[in-house]
Amino acid sequence: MSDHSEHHIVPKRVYFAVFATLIAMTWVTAWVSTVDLGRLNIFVALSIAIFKASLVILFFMHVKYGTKLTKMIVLAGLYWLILLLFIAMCDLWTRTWMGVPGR
Amino acid sequence: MASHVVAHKPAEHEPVNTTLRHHFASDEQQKDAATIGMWVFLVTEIMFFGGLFLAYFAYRQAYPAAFASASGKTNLWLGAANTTVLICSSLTMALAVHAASLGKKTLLVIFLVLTLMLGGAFLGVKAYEYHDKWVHHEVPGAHFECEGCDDAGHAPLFFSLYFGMTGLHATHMLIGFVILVILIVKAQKGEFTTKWYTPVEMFGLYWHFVDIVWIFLFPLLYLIDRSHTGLK
Amino acid sequence: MTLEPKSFQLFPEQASNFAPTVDALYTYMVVVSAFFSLLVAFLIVYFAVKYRKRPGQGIPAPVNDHSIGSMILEITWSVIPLGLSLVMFAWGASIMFHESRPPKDALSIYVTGKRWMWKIQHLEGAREINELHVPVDRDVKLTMTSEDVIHDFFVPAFRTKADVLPGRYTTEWFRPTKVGAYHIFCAEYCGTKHSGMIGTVYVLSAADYDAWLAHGSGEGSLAEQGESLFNQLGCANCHVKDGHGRAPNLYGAFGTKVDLSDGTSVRIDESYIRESVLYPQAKIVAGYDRIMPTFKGLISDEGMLKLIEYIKSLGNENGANAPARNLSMESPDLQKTGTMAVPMSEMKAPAAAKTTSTEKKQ
Amino acid sequence: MITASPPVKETKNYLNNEKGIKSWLLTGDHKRIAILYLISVTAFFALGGVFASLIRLELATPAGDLLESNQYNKVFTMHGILMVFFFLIPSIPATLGNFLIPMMIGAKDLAFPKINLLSWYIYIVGGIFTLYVLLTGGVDTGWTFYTPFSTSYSNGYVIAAGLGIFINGFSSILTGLNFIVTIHRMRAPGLTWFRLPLFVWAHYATSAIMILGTPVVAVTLFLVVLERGFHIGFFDPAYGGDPVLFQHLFWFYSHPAVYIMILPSMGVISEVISTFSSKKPFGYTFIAFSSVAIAVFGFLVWGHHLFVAGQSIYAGLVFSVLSYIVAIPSAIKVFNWAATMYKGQVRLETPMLYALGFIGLFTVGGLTGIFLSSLGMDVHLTDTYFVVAHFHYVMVGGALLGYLAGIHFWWPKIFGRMYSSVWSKVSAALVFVGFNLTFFPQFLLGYMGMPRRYHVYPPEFQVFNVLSSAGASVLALGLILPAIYLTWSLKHGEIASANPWGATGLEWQTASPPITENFEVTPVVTTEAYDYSTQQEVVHVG
Repeated sequence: MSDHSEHHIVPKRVYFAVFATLIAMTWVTAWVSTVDLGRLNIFVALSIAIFKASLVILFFMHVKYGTKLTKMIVLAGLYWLILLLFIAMCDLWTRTWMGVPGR
Repeated sequence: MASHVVAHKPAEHEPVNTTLRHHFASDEQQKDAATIGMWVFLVTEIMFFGGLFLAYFAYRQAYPAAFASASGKTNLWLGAANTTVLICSSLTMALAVHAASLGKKTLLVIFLVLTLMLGGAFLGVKAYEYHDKWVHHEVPGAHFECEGCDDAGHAPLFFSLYFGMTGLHATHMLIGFVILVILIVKAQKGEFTTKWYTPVEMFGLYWHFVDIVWIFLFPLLYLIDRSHTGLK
Repeated sequence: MTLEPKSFQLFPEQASNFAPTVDALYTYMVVVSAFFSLLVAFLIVYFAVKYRKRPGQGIPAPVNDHSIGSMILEITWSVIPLGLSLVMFAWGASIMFHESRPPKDALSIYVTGKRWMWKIQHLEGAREINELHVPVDRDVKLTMTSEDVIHDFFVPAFRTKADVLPGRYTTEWFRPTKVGAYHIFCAEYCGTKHSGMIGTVYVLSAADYDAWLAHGSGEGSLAEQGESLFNQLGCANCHVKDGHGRAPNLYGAFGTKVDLSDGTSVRIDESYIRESVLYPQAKIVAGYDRIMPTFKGLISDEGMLKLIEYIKSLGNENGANAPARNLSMESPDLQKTGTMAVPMSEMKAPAAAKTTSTEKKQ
Repeated sequence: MITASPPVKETKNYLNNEKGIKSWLLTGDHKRIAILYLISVTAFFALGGVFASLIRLELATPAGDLLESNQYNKVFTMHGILMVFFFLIPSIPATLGNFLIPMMIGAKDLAFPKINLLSWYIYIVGGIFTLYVLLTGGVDTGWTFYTPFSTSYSNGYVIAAGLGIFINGFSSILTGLNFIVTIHRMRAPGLTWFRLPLFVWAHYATSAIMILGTPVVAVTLFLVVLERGFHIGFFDPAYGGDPVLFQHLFWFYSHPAVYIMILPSMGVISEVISTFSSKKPFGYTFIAFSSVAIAVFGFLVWGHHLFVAGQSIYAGLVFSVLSYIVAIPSAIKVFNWAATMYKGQVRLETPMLYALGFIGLFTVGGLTGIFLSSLGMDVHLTDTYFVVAHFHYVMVGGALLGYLAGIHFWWPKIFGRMYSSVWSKVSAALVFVGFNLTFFPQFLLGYMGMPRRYHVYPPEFQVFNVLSSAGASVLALGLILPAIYLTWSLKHGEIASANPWGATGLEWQTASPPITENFEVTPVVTTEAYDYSTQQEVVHVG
């Protein structure tokens, strides 16, 4: 009653390719931070981190070859994290819009 | 819902499967349940760290100057090197799971030991960094000082976040070490076969998750604004 | 006039401009809720009686008709309740927006919550504990802060309440419409004597209010006390009047937007002044360097209010002080709320301040 | 009506197949763990009830003459903590959910039996922490632990209480994890999602909330403990920390937590209404999906607890409109239950009485929530007794009545005994009357402006408070009665058949009480859910 769970063995070269990308990305993000991008700094750093994290999730954690349900659970987890961060930050960002203290 | 009951007994001649628990119908169902259970657990870990990440983003947005200069006090290249160490341990863990699925016992033990050592190296560097901050009084408390920091009044918040997040991450790694040692002992005794290596794979998921948390912690804590605080 | 206990009531008195609208919204909600509660109660009782299992009634036949599902019915009892409740949303939102924008010329009063008492500070220097004297038919704006935990200034008769946060200012405003004495409650749990942190609002007629104000404390108005503190702490050495000092010119600066060194901009209000006094390097004005020492621990909350009041009173460029007292009652033409009531000094100041901070930049 | 039934030959079932304390404390059987939970949850409920009666006694008079101020603060804090974390959240999922979900989906046990037992032990350890706090001096921060009071000014045992709830949180995380994996991967052949009983749908949604919300309150309380111990400055304004950030983190979990409390009850009510109307629930898919919708939307609305707390009004606007949208699935459920009774064969047995009581009171509770979702009205009503009345209508009128309906509905299945239907109907009536007399006057008190957590209040509020305290005694009596006649039924109750109520569902197709493996042979489901036409004649008429 569940779509086939993976018996699929991931070839070693995939692991090494992902490993090399991760290392490269680490040093790229470290170097990029020394360039003054002002407010863009955090977006660049976060997008690199998200890319690295998705590499680890898909290949090292076999989610790419996993069941549909596993993929759904991973997406749900990340969605709820974004929910928590985004909606709470909405309040913090808009606190000074009204110009009246405390409103 | 009256259902006419259909016999569903496993055929007698099947070899008795010792690792299959009584309430599962098949190996595959048990393995699948374990994987989903592990991922649901990792979702709770994501939300657990999520609370801290919200505190981080809230206070970084409120006190950008303090966070930029306080982040400058952390050692950038040591952090990058440490990230590399942790990614290596993630690789060796993945190769360990790979070896377990092919039934190569010795290779499995080697990779598990390598993962343990690389993890230990990572925590060693962290211990050094903590000590370095302790010496420079950069630990929030009575005699906290952050010379050369802009808005030093809010700097303790950054260091509270720094120690809070990396401390929680380190605690998860210590728990990982304990499980890793148990796995090494079991692997050495040859308990894992190609048909049943679920504990190794589940621990692999946990270890990669701990690595992902650090992948986010490194830029957020070390790389806030390195453009004019120089490459210390 | 003391606060004598009232006889049996269902509604607290309507003593402010918000009370009637809030009560009207409450009545609307009660009617809608009563309708739906009674409808559901009636349905389940009626069905329970009408379709009760008669003795000897056989096994129910398999049923797949409208009695087990109908899309139209589902849609109707989703859309209608949503429609009715969105009216509540819109009405409530409009009330809250009205409550969040104190009129410009409102009578400004400072409230400080401290574990288990309300310390109230009038601009003219009058200070009160757990009592608030306000004139009737005048907008009153409370700027509130707390010295320890979170409190909440709640006047049921005015239907308004706002949390009082430590480390921040919060605002609450109302226009009392009925002379009398009303309860003040602390509505956010704050410890042992949370239920003792109560007080009374005395709404006085215009004449009584002036008489009461006249015999206020003699230490001079808040702004004057602020000025002496301003000089005593040495702020005047850097914040020089004509703007050539090592720190931004504060004259006419209150209420204007100013550019910061990190490219963002901020409006100079009570919160920014408080933050810059306690954490001077958090938001440095563009063109200045980070030399201001912190005064954290040196200034009490009352002292901070006095400094703020003094900076507010620094009228325009040539140092003419805006009237430290609130717009006195005598000038009837300024009593009306709305744009007309904006005092002349406020009108000119923003333009002046803009030029000083820009010329500073070159 | 209680007839001492003749001792029948003891058939082998999960209760008597193993004897001795070890067989209970080290069991892997989901049914035995459910009974362990039943006992501990009832104990904590009784303790919480004692504090409730203390509060009502104290508030009978305007002056504070029964308790000192800080004693009263500790009493209402303990009442809050015990009821919320140790009764309402675990009650139905851990007892009825643990017992029934494997049977309802035709499985032998939950996916991870050992983790299920671990969940109970974690619950007990959390309980021990809270009892330690209670015995050594209590905590006076309210169950909400608002900072900076809880971190810097309270002199109660905040650290121990915080750790107790932190640990207890993992118990509900593990229960949620177990349910999700079981429902996904261990359904009997032929049991598709839309043949699942609505009880299972409700618990699936509840487990999703447990998984996604509980960790956030765990880390929040952990930060409160750290802040109180080491002054790390997160929520302390002296260091630039923001107390409103604590409220965001706390309510991100605590609002979905109220859906953890109510959704399982909704699952029970769907089962009970359908069984005692002998009719397929009206709009099955709508009820099922409204459970999931409540779980998902429940995470978007927590800001309505912060309308006056210094949150920006624009965020308040968004939270207010979302709070109205999250109310719609609950409305759909209520209307669908009512419509289920249309053209049914309604039998007013005790579970049905509790279910009808649930629908009436939950509707009032839900609608008063609509009052509090509107910005302008919340400014006047928040932190007053209106809010206290609202959440008691939803928690006691909703969750507790749902729990009682469930206990009375599945009692024959769990223990194989019938209870006295006369006494149970009397107690249901007492609960209904006592509840309304206790909490309806509090709505009026709320609009009059009496604030929450007040130990001393102005004399003009006394009339309603005395009414409320009177009602509380009737409610207390109504709640003590079930404890008596249910334990009595264990020994002397009539032996129950496999399906005493003529209900559908796999759990009714095995013996009462069931064998350890639940089913001799794993059932195969071939028909739609709630098909009453295939029932044999109803054996037991009330």
